[in-house]
Amino acid sequence: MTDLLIKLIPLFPLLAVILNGFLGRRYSHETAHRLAWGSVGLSFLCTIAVFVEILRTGTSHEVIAYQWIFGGDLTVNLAYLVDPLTCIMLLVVTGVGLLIHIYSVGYMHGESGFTRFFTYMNLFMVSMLLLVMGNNYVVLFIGWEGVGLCSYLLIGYYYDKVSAAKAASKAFVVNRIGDAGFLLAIFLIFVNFKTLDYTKVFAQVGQLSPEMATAIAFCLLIGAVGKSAQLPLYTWLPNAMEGPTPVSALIHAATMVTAGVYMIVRNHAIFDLSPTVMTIVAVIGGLTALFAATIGLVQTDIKRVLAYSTVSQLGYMFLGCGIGAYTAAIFHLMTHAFFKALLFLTAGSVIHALSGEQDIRKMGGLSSKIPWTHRLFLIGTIAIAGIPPLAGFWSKDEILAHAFTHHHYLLYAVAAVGALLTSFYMFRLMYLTFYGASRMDHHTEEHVHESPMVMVGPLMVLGVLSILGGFLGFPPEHGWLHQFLAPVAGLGGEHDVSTGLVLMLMMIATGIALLGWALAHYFYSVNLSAPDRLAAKFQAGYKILLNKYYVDELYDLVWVEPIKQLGRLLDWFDRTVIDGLVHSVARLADLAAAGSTWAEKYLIYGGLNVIGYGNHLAARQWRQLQSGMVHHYAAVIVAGIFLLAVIIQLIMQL
Amino acid sequence: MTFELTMSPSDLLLFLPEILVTSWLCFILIIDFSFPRLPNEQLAYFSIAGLVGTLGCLAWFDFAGITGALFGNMFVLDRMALFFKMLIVGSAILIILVSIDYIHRFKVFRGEYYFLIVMATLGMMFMASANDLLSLFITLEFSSLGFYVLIAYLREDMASNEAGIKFFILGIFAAALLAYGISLVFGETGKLVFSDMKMAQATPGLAIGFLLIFAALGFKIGAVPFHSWIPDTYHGAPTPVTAFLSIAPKVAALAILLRMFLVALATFKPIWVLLIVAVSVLSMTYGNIVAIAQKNIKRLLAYSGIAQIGNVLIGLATGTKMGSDAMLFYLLTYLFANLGAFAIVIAVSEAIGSEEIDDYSGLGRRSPFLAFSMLIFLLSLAGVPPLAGFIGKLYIFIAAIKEGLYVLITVGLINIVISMYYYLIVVKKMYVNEPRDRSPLKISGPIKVVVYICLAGTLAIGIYPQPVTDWVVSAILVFSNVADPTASLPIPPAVIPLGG
Amino acid sequence: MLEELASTFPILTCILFLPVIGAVVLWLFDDEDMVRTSALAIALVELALCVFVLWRFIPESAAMQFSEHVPWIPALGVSYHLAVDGISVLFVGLTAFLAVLIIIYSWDTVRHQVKLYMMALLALETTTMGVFISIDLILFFVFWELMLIPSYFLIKLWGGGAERHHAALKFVLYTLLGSVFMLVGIALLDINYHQWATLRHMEPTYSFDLLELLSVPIPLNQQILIFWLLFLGFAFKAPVFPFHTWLPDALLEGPIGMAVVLAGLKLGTFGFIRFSIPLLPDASKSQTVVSIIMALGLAAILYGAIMALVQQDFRRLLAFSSISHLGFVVIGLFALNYQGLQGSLLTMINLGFSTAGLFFIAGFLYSRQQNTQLGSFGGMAKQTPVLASFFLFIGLASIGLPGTSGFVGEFLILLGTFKANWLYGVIAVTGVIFGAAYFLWYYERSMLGPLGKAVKDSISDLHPREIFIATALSVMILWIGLYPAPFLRMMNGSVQALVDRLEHGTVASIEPKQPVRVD
Amino acid sequence: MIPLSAYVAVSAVLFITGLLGVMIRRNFIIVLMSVEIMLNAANINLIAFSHYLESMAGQMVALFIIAIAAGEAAIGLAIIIVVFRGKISTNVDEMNFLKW
Amino acid sequence: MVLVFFAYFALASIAAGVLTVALRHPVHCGLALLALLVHVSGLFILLNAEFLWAVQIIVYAGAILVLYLFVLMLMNLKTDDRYLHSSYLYFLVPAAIGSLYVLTLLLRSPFGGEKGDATTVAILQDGDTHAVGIKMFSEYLLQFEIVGVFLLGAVIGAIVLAKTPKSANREGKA
Repeated sequence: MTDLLIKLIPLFPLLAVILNGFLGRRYSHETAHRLAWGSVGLSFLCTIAVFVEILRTGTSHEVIAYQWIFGGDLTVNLAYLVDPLTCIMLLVVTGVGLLIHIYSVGYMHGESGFTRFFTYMNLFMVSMLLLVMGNNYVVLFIGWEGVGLCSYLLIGYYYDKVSAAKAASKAFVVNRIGDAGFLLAIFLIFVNFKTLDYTKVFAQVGQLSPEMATAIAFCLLIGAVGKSAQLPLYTWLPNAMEGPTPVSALIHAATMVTAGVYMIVRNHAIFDLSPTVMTIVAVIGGLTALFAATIGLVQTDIKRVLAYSTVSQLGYMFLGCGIGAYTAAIFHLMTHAFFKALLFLTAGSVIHALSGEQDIRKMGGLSSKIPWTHRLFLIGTIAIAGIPPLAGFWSKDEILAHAFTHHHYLLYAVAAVGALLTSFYMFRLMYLTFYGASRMDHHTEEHVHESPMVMVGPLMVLGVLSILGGFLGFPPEHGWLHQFLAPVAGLGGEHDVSTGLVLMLMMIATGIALLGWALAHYFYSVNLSAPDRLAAKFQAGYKILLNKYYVDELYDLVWVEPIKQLGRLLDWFDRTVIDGLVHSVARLADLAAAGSTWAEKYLIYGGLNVIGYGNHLAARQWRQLQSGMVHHYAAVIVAGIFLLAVIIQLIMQL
Repeated sequence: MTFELTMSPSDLLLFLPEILVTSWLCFILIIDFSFPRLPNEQLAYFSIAGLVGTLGCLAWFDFAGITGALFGNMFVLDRMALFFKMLIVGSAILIILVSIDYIHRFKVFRGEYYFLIVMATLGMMFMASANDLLSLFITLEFSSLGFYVLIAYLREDMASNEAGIKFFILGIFAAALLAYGISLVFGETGKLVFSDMKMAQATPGLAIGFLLIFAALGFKIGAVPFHSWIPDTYHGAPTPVTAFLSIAPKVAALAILLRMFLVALATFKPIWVLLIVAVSVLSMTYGNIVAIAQKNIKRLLAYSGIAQIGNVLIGLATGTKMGSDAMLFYLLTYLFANLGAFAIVIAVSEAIGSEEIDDYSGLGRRSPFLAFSMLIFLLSLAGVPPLAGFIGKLYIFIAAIKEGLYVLITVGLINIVISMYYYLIVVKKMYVNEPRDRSPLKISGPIKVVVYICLAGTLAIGIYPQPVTDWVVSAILVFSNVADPTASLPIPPAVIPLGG
Repeated sequence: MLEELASTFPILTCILFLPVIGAVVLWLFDDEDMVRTSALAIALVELALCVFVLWRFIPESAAMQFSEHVPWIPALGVSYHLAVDGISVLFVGLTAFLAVLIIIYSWDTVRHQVKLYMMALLALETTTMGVFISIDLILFFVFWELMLIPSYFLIKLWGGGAERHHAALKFVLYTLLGSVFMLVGIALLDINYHQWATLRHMEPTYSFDLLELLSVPIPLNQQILIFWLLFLGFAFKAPVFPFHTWLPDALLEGPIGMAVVLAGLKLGTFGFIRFSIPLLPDASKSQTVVSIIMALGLAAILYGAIMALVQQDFRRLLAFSSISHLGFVVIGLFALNYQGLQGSLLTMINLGFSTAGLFFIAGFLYSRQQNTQLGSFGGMAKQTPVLASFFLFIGLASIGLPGTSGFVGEFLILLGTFKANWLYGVIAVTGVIFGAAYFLWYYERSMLGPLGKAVKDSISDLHPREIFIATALSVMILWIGLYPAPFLRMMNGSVQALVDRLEHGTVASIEPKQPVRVD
Repeated sequence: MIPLSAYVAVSAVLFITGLLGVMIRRNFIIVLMSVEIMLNAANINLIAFSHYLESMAGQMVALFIIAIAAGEAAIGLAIIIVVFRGKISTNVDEMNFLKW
Repeated sequence: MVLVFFAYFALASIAAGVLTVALRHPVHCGLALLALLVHVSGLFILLNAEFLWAVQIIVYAGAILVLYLFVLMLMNLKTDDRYLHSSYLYFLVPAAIGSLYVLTLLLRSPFGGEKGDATTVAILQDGDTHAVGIKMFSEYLLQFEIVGVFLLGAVIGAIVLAKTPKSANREGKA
């Protein structure tokens, strides 16, 4: 029964794909989108059923669909493994996916490629499900590449926009770099274990030499970095925002980009064997978190801000993995899925409301015009900023705490700063978008309207999840989630930590978050009106306010400006150096290709054609022998005889 | 010194084919003189009838295994001789067939044309059985004599005259060389008959003598460096004569070469193998490469003929039975392909009066049949499977590899590629280029017959060569005794590198 | 009833000669539609026969099946020996399949001399079949050479390019150059057999029969000599990296149908796995040979990919990409382990669908824009969505996206190579990245973005016939990609036999029992 | 008694003389004559050998060579007349219409 | 005595040969050839082959040479100033070297073939002519016959080439 359900989970969306893909043109958009979200809903139900089953029995299921690739010592089945980890992922994917599908019905309304959009979305669901459900690396790889393909298709959804097309190709190619690493990892695993099934591999992971473990883990890491947009392969993600907003929400925030984290957690057994790689993971995570956050400070495109924040949040998850807090990583993955999806979708609704405007400098004061969107966005912001008791707080704090209690103080610091920046730029976004005076042009201003129910509905659900989702992991380190994931990810911190410390860390985290908010409030809400108020007030207390201004300027001088500078610098670095690198690689390819074209034309071609040319030449020369004069002929004969005579004499030594 | 000559009727039987042809020769002459108004077709068919009869007689001999030797082995009639005679007579028949329409170009003496053809045939038949130096000289000149006249037969055509005179000068020049060579060999051995010669060690006189003889025979088969008459003569001569020249004398001369090298010179194999290798390499390379630059189809075929002889000589260079089998087989395939090609050349020049390759443009449209047959023949010459030519080349190469003549093989194979190049040039003209006028060509009956015969031969041998291979294998049995080189002579060092 | 029919009926001979006989029959018709229809009918019957063979084929067995053996030239030991085993059986099906598609494609794209075209095409099919099912090396060589003639005419008479004469000549001469050396190699094999046979008083004393030759040990140095001779023949045909220059010309100048055959049917690499490796296992194993060929293969992968990156003409791009793919096949073959061989074999089949499919796409583009230059495309996805989607799908298959046929083969090859030598594996994997790059960039520039200037607004999307072709290919691609089991089962037995053969070498093969000659 | 080698020397010298004649003379008839010289050289050899080797074969060959020479002379001169009719010249090196 | 004769005949024939090749006027060459033939026949006498001597004088000097002279007269050729090829030096030099080479080779050669039955005694017993006759009609009968046909062919050929029949003229005019 359960096995059947498990088999059904990816089957429903596949069915939808086939129907919409081939017959989509035949029937109306309504039918198409009903099929689409209906199928996802069905697999969501199946997931629930399976989940309950697992909760009841606590056993993990392995289901073999059919034998896929085999021969010699290699056997790869198309098979599923459903254990707690998969369950969580399944719930996230199908759940959030369902909501986003429903949302899209409203958002994509009236688009020309409506059916195409849903076909791709369902195709994505299929691949993502394969990714999380596969019981061996090859199936994982199918999903891995499949989601890449779908992200390609969906980023390039507006394919007649050059930027979209380019972004799509870039995403796919950069992903491929990661995939190459992943492939190598798979090969290494096969060479070492003679199998590719998780269970068998992890069973005999013991006899792996540290070096080999490092190699495998490192190759896996390359794959993860590519997929999850970590340093240095994160460049594609911001560009990916060219796609429709629901796509950004589903693929580039909630599910696909977290595949790397899932993969690391799935293989933690291998990673645990290699401290080196663990450190690398942690460092990459930390740096990315900080790095992306700093960039986020200066972005003006609403979706790009969110994109960078996604990168930075993923950094947190990597950090979690790197320091061995796998549960925390998954926990954050889940909560992040909730609130980031919420943020993106609300942003989408904002854009929808402003009929396509994405620049926050042209927004402001929307809170009154689109209240629901505003509220939900606020929830999301608070959640991501890590203010208790919303979801983001618990997961992020757990990672931070884990870092601290396990004495990764430097990483802790980095993460903390990241957290501060996160809350700062999120609230900055909040203020610029919803509060203050409107900076819109009138035309758009008139058309501002709240989104339809079909969009707001899912947003509300997500809002609720963003608020309550955190309690799945409450109390920290010992929450329900930890118990549930224990068989897969192992319990994070075995050694007990004094409750006081935990509380203190929570305090700090909260403080950081609020500090960020305060700063944002100060710069983008209060200080705007300060000068003229000061001018109007009486001279008394002037100094203090002035001092206040000192502080202000001091802050400005000491913090904001440098950070802004740093942000710009990094932004520049991002745009110039890293893209530049990609470009220069392209240049190099051009050069090499040009070179080889030359070689093609002149060396190889000429070399092989020398026969032909040589013949023509020889033909033209040698035919002169046939002079047409008889006595020449006679001479030729005589000469020939002499020649042969000489030969013979040489042989016979006469 | 007393007179002893003992001949029984059974001995005379061995001469039956030659006697038939000789008598037919006289009949032709008599009829031609007595009925001047007789249309030459009938004379042609008359002479064909005689030759067919001869062919039948030869076939009967071969079937019944009637063989023997006369005049102290000066005249041998073994199965090899029979094979070669059949080749010669067969080609003569085909030639007369293709000539029937060509004849009208001769203003006078149309009857004598057939006479001369048949006479040359007779000479070459004797050549095929010649087993001594004297017969060699006489029959060689005998067979040339006919050609001296035939080549210059278009008396008003300067090209024909020039070809005739060139061939004549070089011919008698070669004859002189031959005579001198014979004299030297006779001086060294005191014998004329190949099988009687007992040569202990190689002396300069012997070497030079046989070298001169080889030169004369090489002249006949047109192997480099004795090839120089070939292109001009082929170009100038009446096309049927060219066709005849391109196959029959080569066959006859090769028969003598086989006897000379495998019987008389068996002991000196390591030396002459080297000689043949050199000549063969030269012929193949020169022929193929110069052929590329040709504009006239007859010259092209001339050069390709030189190259083909180079291939045949590979078989001789092996000096084994298998090599000889391969030679015979190859000659048969060459006969069909080459005569077929020439038949088409005649047909085309009858229709459009030109032999330039450019004028073959669009032949594929104007006469699909001719173009297709030409394609088949050229591909067979180039050795493309499954046509006869391929099997022939394969046979020869295997024989050569067995002897380890890798250098020769490599040259030969590269030459196959080169030859493909110029054969394809002709094919391109026929099928790709646009014809100047699209009017379809009309082909006369006899030529059609010849083309059909050659086509059938080329395809049949290619697809089912079994009977032919059996035939040649049995034909060469004479040499099974000398198949392996006698180890008496120490192999000189110069041979080893060539041996690969 | 069906049993003895299947056992006695000379079905391979029918498969072999049906097309050429059909070609002769076509000669009788004058009405062009009549010609087309009957050609299609012949091709379909042929396909049916092949499907029958595939159906009756016993999987998981190394036996030579449907064997037909009659002596042809006993004097030289040449015999008429046809058979299929796990290595060749799939190619038979593939050839018939592609032939049908080509004829359908040519239905209205070939306008002049339709009859000749169809005849040449059918003749080509026969010769190709012959190459795949001949067990006797001379027979194989015969068909190998015969292929040149129809190919020559197809390129020359129906090619689109201005340089087609040159291209055709180049193609023929290069292949010929290679194959003459191959002929020497074959003859050497025969001589070697002859010496062995005469020593043992075995009958026949000469033989070109693969199975006979397999029973004879060959000294290593001679094996290596023969190997290189054969290598030249196959490498020129395949074409392996430095010998490839005829390919872009032939594919660019020749007609699409020819291009499909040239790029879709990997005769050269088939030669390796059919003859070189089983006959000369020790040479194939020897260090120098392997490293040289591996180097060539890897060079081909990267070289082809980099070249493809900058091509402006789609057919040239395809030419180089197929050179790159051939690099994969070659390294897979000479990984000399199970996955490598299996993967290469499967990839050869896949390319028959994906690369050939892309050439059909090129044909569709050609029939719309009269060339395949990048300049004449751009943003066509708007005008021709169906074309664009098939283009994308087949293209992704050719760059080995999981779920398509390309992935299975490529994965196995890479895995095998990695097993053989991790360094080769790592280098080869980089080719995967390039593959994505060149295809997607070309796709982006030709299909996506705003509508190109050269693109007519009246440009039409695929019509049913073209859709049929594309769909048929896509179905096969998906089938192999998602459920390759039937195909793998067919080849497993023979591949296993090959691996054993490689392990033992010829020295162990003195005893009569052979892994490969189970029949 | 004259040594055999003396005859061989004489014949060789004559032979080479004839050879040169063939190669250097322009006049066609003289070329023919040179060939006759070569044949005579051969005859000297043959007869000398047949004398010293005490075998008639040599003489017979010489006899036949003379006969053949006669026949060929007839043909050759006939050809010359034909050509001479065509163009009033007997210079072989003016006949190179056919070449290459 | 014999030696003197031999020396004379040898030197004379060589000289005649050289003259034949070297003289300008074709008729002079013809006469030089005549001298050559006569002196060579002298050598034949010394080798007591008198039948061959007779044949040489009658057939060669009598028939063939007369034919040559006849043709020369027929065409009454002028002596042309360039009677040698422009490029004859290219032939002379290597030919001279080559000839020396051949000469040395030949003189080093033994020519010791095995003896036959025709000893000088046997021949002188009833004459060279008798011996030749016997051989001709016993051993060499076949060749004799062949040469017969050959001469027939020669006659026909000569006619075919040289004769100008009426028909040809008519067609030529028409």
